[in-house]
Amino acid sequence: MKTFKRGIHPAYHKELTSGSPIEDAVLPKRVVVPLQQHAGTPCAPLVKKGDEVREGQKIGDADSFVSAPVHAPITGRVKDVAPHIHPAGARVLSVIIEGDGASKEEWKEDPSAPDAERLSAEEIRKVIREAGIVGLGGAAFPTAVKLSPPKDRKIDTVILNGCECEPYLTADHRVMIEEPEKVVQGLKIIMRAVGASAGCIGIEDNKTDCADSLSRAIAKDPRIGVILLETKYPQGAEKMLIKAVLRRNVPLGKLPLDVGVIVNNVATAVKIFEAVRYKKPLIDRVVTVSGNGVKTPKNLRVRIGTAFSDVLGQCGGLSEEGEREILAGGPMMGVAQKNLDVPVVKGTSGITVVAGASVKPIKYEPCIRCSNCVEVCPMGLMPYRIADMGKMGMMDGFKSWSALACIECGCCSFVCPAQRPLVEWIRVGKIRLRNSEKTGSM
Amino acid sequence: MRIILIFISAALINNFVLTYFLGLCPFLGVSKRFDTAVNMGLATTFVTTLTAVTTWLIQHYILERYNLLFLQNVTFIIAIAGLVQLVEMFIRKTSIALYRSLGIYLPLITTNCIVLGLALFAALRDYTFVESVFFGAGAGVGFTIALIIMSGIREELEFADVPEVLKGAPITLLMAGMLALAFMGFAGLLSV
Amino acid sequence: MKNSSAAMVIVLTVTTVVVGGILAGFFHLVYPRIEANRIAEEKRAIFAVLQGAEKYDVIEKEITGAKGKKEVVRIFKGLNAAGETVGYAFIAEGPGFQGTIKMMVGLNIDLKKLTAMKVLEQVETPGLGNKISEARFTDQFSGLLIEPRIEYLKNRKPEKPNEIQAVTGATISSKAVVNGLNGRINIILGILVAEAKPKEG
Amino acid sequence: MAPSHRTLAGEITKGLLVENPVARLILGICSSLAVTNTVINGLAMGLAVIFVTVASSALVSMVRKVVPGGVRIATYIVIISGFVTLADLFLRAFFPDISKTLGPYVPLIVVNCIIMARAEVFAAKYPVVPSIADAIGMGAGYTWVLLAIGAVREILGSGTILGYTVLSEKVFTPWTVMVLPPGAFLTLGFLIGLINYVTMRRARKTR
Amino acid sequence: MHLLGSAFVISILAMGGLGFGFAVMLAIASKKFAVEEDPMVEKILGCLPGTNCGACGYAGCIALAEELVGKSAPVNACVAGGQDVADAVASALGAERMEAKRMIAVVLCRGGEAETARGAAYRGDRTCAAANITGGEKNCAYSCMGYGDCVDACKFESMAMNSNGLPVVFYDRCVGCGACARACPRDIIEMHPEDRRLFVFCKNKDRGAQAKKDCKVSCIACGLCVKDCEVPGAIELKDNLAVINHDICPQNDVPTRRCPTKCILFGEPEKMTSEAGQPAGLAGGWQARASNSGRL
Amino acid sequence: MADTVEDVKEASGAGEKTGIVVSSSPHVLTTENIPRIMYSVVAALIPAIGVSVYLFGLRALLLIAVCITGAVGSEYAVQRLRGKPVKAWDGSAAITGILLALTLPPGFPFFGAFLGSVFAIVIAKQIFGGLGYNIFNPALLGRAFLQATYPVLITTWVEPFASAWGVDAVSAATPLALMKFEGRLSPHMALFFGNVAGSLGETSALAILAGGLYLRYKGYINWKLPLGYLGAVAAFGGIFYLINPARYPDPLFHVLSGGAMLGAWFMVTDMVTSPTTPSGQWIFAVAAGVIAVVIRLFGGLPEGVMYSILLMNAVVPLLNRWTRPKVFGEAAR
Repeated sequence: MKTFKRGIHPAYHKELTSGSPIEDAVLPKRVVVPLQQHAGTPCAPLVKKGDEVREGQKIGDADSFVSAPVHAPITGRVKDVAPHIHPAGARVLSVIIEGDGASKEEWKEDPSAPDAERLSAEEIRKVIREAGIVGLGGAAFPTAVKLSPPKDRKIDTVILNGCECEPYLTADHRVMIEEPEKVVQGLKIIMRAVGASAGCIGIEDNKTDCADSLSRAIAKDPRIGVILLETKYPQGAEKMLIKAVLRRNVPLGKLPLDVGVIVNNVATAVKIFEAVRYKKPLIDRVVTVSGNGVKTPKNLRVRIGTAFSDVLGQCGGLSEEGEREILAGGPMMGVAQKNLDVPVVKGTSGITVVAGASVKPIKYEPCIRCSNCVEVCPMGLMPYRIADMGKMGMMDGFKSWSALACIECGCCSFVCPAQRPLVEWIRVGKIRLRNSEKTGSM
Repeated sequence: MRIILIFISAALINNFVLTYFLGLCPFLGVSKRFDTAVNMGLATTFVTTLTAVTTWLIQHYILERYNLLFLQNVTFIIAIAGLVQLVEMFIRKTSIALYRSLGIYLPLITTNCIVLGLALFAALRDYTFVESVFFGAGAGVGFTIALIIMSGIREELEFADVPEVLKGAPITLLMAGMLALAFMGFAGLLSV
Repeated sequence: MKNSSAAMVIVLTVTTVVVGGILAGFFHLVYPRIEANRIAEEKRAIFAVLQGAEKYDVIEKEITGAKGKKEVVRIFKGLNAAGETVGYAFIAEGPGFQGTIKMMVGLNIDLKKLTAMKVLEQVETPGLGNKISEARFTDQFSGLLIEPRIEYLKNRKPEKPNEIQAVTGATISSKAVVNGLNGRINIILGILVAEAKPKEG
Repeated sequence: MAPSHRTLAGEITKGLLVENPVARLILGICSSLAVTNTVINGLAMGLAVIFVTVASSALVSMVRKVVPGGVRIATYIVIISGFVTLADLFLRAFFPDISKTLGPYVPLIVVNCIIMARAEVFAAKYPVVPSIADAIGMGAGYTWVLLAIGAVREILGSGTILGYTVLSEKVFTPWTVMVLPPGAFLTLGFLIGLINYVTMRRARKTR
Repeated sequence: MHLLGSAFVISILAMGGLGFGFAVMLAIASKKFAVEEDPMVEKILGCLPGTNCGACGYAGCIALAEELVGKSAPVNACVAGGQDVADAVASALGAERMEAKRMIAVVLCRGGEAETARGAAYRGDRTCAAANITGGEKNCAYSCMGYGDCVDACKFESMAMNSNGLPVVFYDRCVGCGACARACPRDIIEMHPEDRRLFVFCKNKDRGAQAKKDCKVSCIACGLCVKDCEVPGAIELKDNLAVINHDICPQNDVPTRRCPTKCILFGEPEKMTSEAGQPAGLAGGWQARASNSGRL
Repeated sequence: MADTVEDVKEASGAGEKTGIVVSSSPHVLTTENIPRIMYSVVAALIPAIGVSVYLFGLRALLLIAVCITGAVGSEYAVQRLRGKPVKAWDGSAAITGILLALTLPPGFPFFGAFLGSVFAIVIAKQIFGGLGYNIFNPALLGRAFLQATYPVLITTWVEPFASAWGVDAVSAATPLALMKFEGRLSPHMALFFGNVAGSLGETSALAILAGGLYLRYKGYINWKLPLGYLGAVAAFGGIFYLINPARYPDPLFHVLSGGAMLGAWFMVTDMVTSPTTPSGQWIFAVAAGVIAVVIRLFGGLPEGVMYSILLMNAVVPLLNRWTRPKVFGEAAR
């Protein structure tokens, strides 16, 4: 079976939600929409305190190319435009909207929308940008930008990422089962936008049911195929996926498009389809709420801006007393939250609550050079060494041992028998390196 | 065959640093960084080889011929000092960065006991010219090996939790002691 | 002036000339003593292995070694007060554990047995190999039969007159001594026999 | 850097601990390890080094102004090796036994970094009297470290001190390792560690 | 006697010949490989402290020495060295003496363990650099995290953590190298000329209500200090935070008097020394009002 | 700079009310931990200990106990003295003690064994900051120290079953010494089951193999290391056997005799002192195997396993540096 080199097999716990159909979450009365939910330039607010907004109305945009606008997820009144905590940890200028919890738009096939087959690549990109679509896998890179490869790069293949290799998360899994046509249509639109002749959907072999539903949706389109991959973390990382599916190596410091590939998440493909066919901007997304600390794990379709506490409340709340970590995303790469007021943003693929004995221990031990981290690092690094260098500020070594290639997938920390926070130190090192290069001395 | 054995013996089995206590000052001083160690080792090897050549000529064509063996020490050291200074000037001209990184240790090659030691040993053991050259090169390579191994270990030790009072020279000496224990395994392997 | 080439040449040359002169002077002043020390030491060693000797003659013979190298072998013929030969002494060497082992060996007059053996120089492992210098080991060589060759035993008491017991745990050093002796004895015997022949003939 | 506010006594005593050549400046390590398997060897070596250091420092200081930079090291080393040869010949003539045990390490005094370093760092810059003071201090500092290492190694390695048995074989099996190279390295390593400990504690107290 | 004489002559000839030979070789080599090297760099390097602290903005003391010799750096460029080094460099270079302006580090946060709300326990490496990735334990996203990276970075032992988990600076030892400021991932530590007296000890840009919830001593942007300050423009509100314009600020304690959270403070750094110990509550000796003022 | 792990205080009261914990990703970890690994190694050594007691009597057990006491005790003492958290019970010091004991002759005096284990822990390990930082395998360095310190005592062997207390037995020669100095080969079956003279742990290849395979099964041994080592010993020894079967022993003899088995399964595989890179591990193991055979056949000592591993320990930092895996997507270096 196809896969990439190294990597790990964590306990996936997908069974908690893989059988739960996507439910529509209760319409929130209050949403907090950060004006930066994507990689790139933050948006400037287009509304001010007291304005009335309609669901789907654009409320923030930026002139910059690498950016994506944001839209009002609910109909209501702008209560404030103020800094608010963001799941990534920073304070971000946000539009706070209060509604009645009932008024709702209907988004369906728009007869006036032109057939995707007739749209030009440029037009598709424009629709995508206006809909504020970003990568829903977690990195939240503006999709319109991703679909604008430089002229000299020929894109031959579009890969849809259906791996969802993070433990607990099943949002993509459910999307692929419940909306396979939208996924496939979305893929076709992407292929058209970048002029690719082939498309494939990479799925790990613990989701064979998705493969079936998608194959049916593809309906013998010779350009598109479903590729089954060996279940392994971090298969969903772009470079690993490209390696697994196409056996191509993305050179260090280069992008997938340098090897003629574009990778998009399956959920992103659905949003692209909806943007083109329904004229629906990105105002909601499917979020897996799971983990051993959640009473009733679910897959919910949640409006962007809904507070974590609100979402968790619809899943029966937190189950266990004692220690727990509430994560935006999955346990491997998710971000720990200390404040449940944080809103769901476009990149929030899941809310995972790790509790009880699964929470990390307090102490870590010295490295015993067991080499487990070296054996699992998908990037072929020596994590124990670069982590030490990052921690101790040995920037020359940090750089020359290729620490900047680290994708922070967390495999090394996961397997460390000494419980060393390796990824944390590598991050520290990267920050230090950035600072030292800024000031020019160390 | 014999010259190869002489080379291996000088480089590994009877390593000058670890079995004869020679060349310890630069061994302790320049083994901190791997890159410096390599450069220092190569410079030293160059000097040891040249020294073997020069001192063999002095020994056979001046000292033995005119019965001046009591001047062995003085004449050898003049030759060595001259050679080292030549190398120093050359390095300074060609690579100022290398010159700076080797710092005060470059002139110290003169006082690197290995250089004089090998000249004396070669004279004592009555090596032929070719044997002398290989002996000199072997001594230099042996020094380089010890230096590189030590620098590797010392860079590794930067991550270790060495007690404050033992940092620097003490831990390096202790390391050298442990290395010497390990090198005892080679004892009796070759004696040329 | 200070850094001119001429100054460099002059200063260094003058220094070397002066140093050379002084050393030459001093050397010639103390040379007799150094030489006397050397001879006294040689004498001590010879008399130690040849009992009854009070003076000695030196037999020098140039031989060609295994590798075609020329070498001068020195044999010390020990004479008693009456001028009679009491035995022959010679220096044997063997590659030991770490360096060369140098021994003074005495051979009795009928060239069949050793009179004694004394280790002159060795750098064997202290506490182990260096026990070859101790009397417990060297005493075994007094009266040791050298025919057909000297043998060493490990951990066993010797039974034959040409056997010695190796130092416990220092087989290599003991072996070096024995091999060094055997090799040298052959050469010495060859020379002495050749020396003796013309007289007989 | 000016020598004016330094005293002669200061020049001598600094070599004992604060700037001890072996323990603090890490110079002259080779011989401090090679000849210290007994106390007496260390003493002989120490005295020889004191003689050479003092004599060469004095001479170097005298000629410092006429030696051009290009042949500086060569000239100094010729001077040093001259004195070493004198010492060697002297030992061979009058103390043949000591000369034999010290073996090749007497000629190697030439390359004892202490002497060269003092000539370069001190004698080449200062007048004769401070240079001699400095040399005495450095030589003495070197000698006491040698004696200390020699004592430890002789007691543990052979159970004797200055040749007299202090630890009988009955109660103590000598540690052969102490007279071997590893023992020398370990002893000096710990000795320097100890000196560091003492100086660090002193520094902490004064603050 | 003849033998002695001849050996004597041979010795001298041999030695002299060797000496002469090598001297000639070296002489030629020194011409051929001659390198122009400025002895001045070594000399200047001798004047500098040699700690390679980097406060001057150059990569270590050698780099600065080269710049100084090249006249591309001012003689008082060495921040850590202070006036002594500046004078030494000036005299070595034969340049004019320049005033070395001493800089000091000011820790602009008072939110210690006692003052701040903490919403979570932190698991991971106990350094600010690492904790800042997850935001640490304190709810305030701008506050000192209290793991002491600044203290570790200080090469002059002029900082310590106090019992309230905040760093304090001993101004008798601070040389103004700025290492602590560079080490602080939240830019709480700033370098200021030593004659400044008045600082806002808060960096929180949240709205007042939120800021107050997170920390008892945060700036809530009430504007009282702005009103009290007699020089217009000396204190302004910017992003929910009072900001002092030190160039025109009168450097007195008037604006501190009505501050409800005591986040604007006045002090005399020269009196905050290591001798004075490590005060627990306040930010290392800074006062909410002048000591001779009777009212709060 | 020191590893700050020792300074980690218990988590402060923060977050106790909410129970919320924050940390950097990843947020789930393996359940593996160091004491578990260490005690598994101890468990794997039990067969070898058992055989040694069966062969050499209770004195073997006492010798092992002395070494464990010396190792764990000095680890405890140093950690207390340095004011570091005491981790003497994590099993690593116990392993050092047992391994050291297994390399000693059965009649070795207790004070020497104690001294060796103190050296192993204090100098070979704690000086560098303890577990994880040592360059050399502590047990082996302790043994090398004893070899240099008590050269006679450590080469005084006894025959198995000679006496329950082992001391007054007649001294015997190990299979390797017999091979080297007298040219006699011991039968393979005796080597395999351990009915030969030698150190406690170098007699029975079977018992060690059992322990090693158990560790392999648990995943605590990287298979490259024992395989590379034993393979190199057999192959390199085999070359000489092919050249001159009369003079040199066969490969199987090399593998089964002396400390090859113990070294291959418990010392080459020491995590701390072996390389971390896959190709580095191959080089390390194979080179050590070659050195062991070279010393056995040509060196002054009959056994080369200990020194072969120590010598390669010294170059591990260099191997790690030179054999870094190829970074994904990086052009060949």
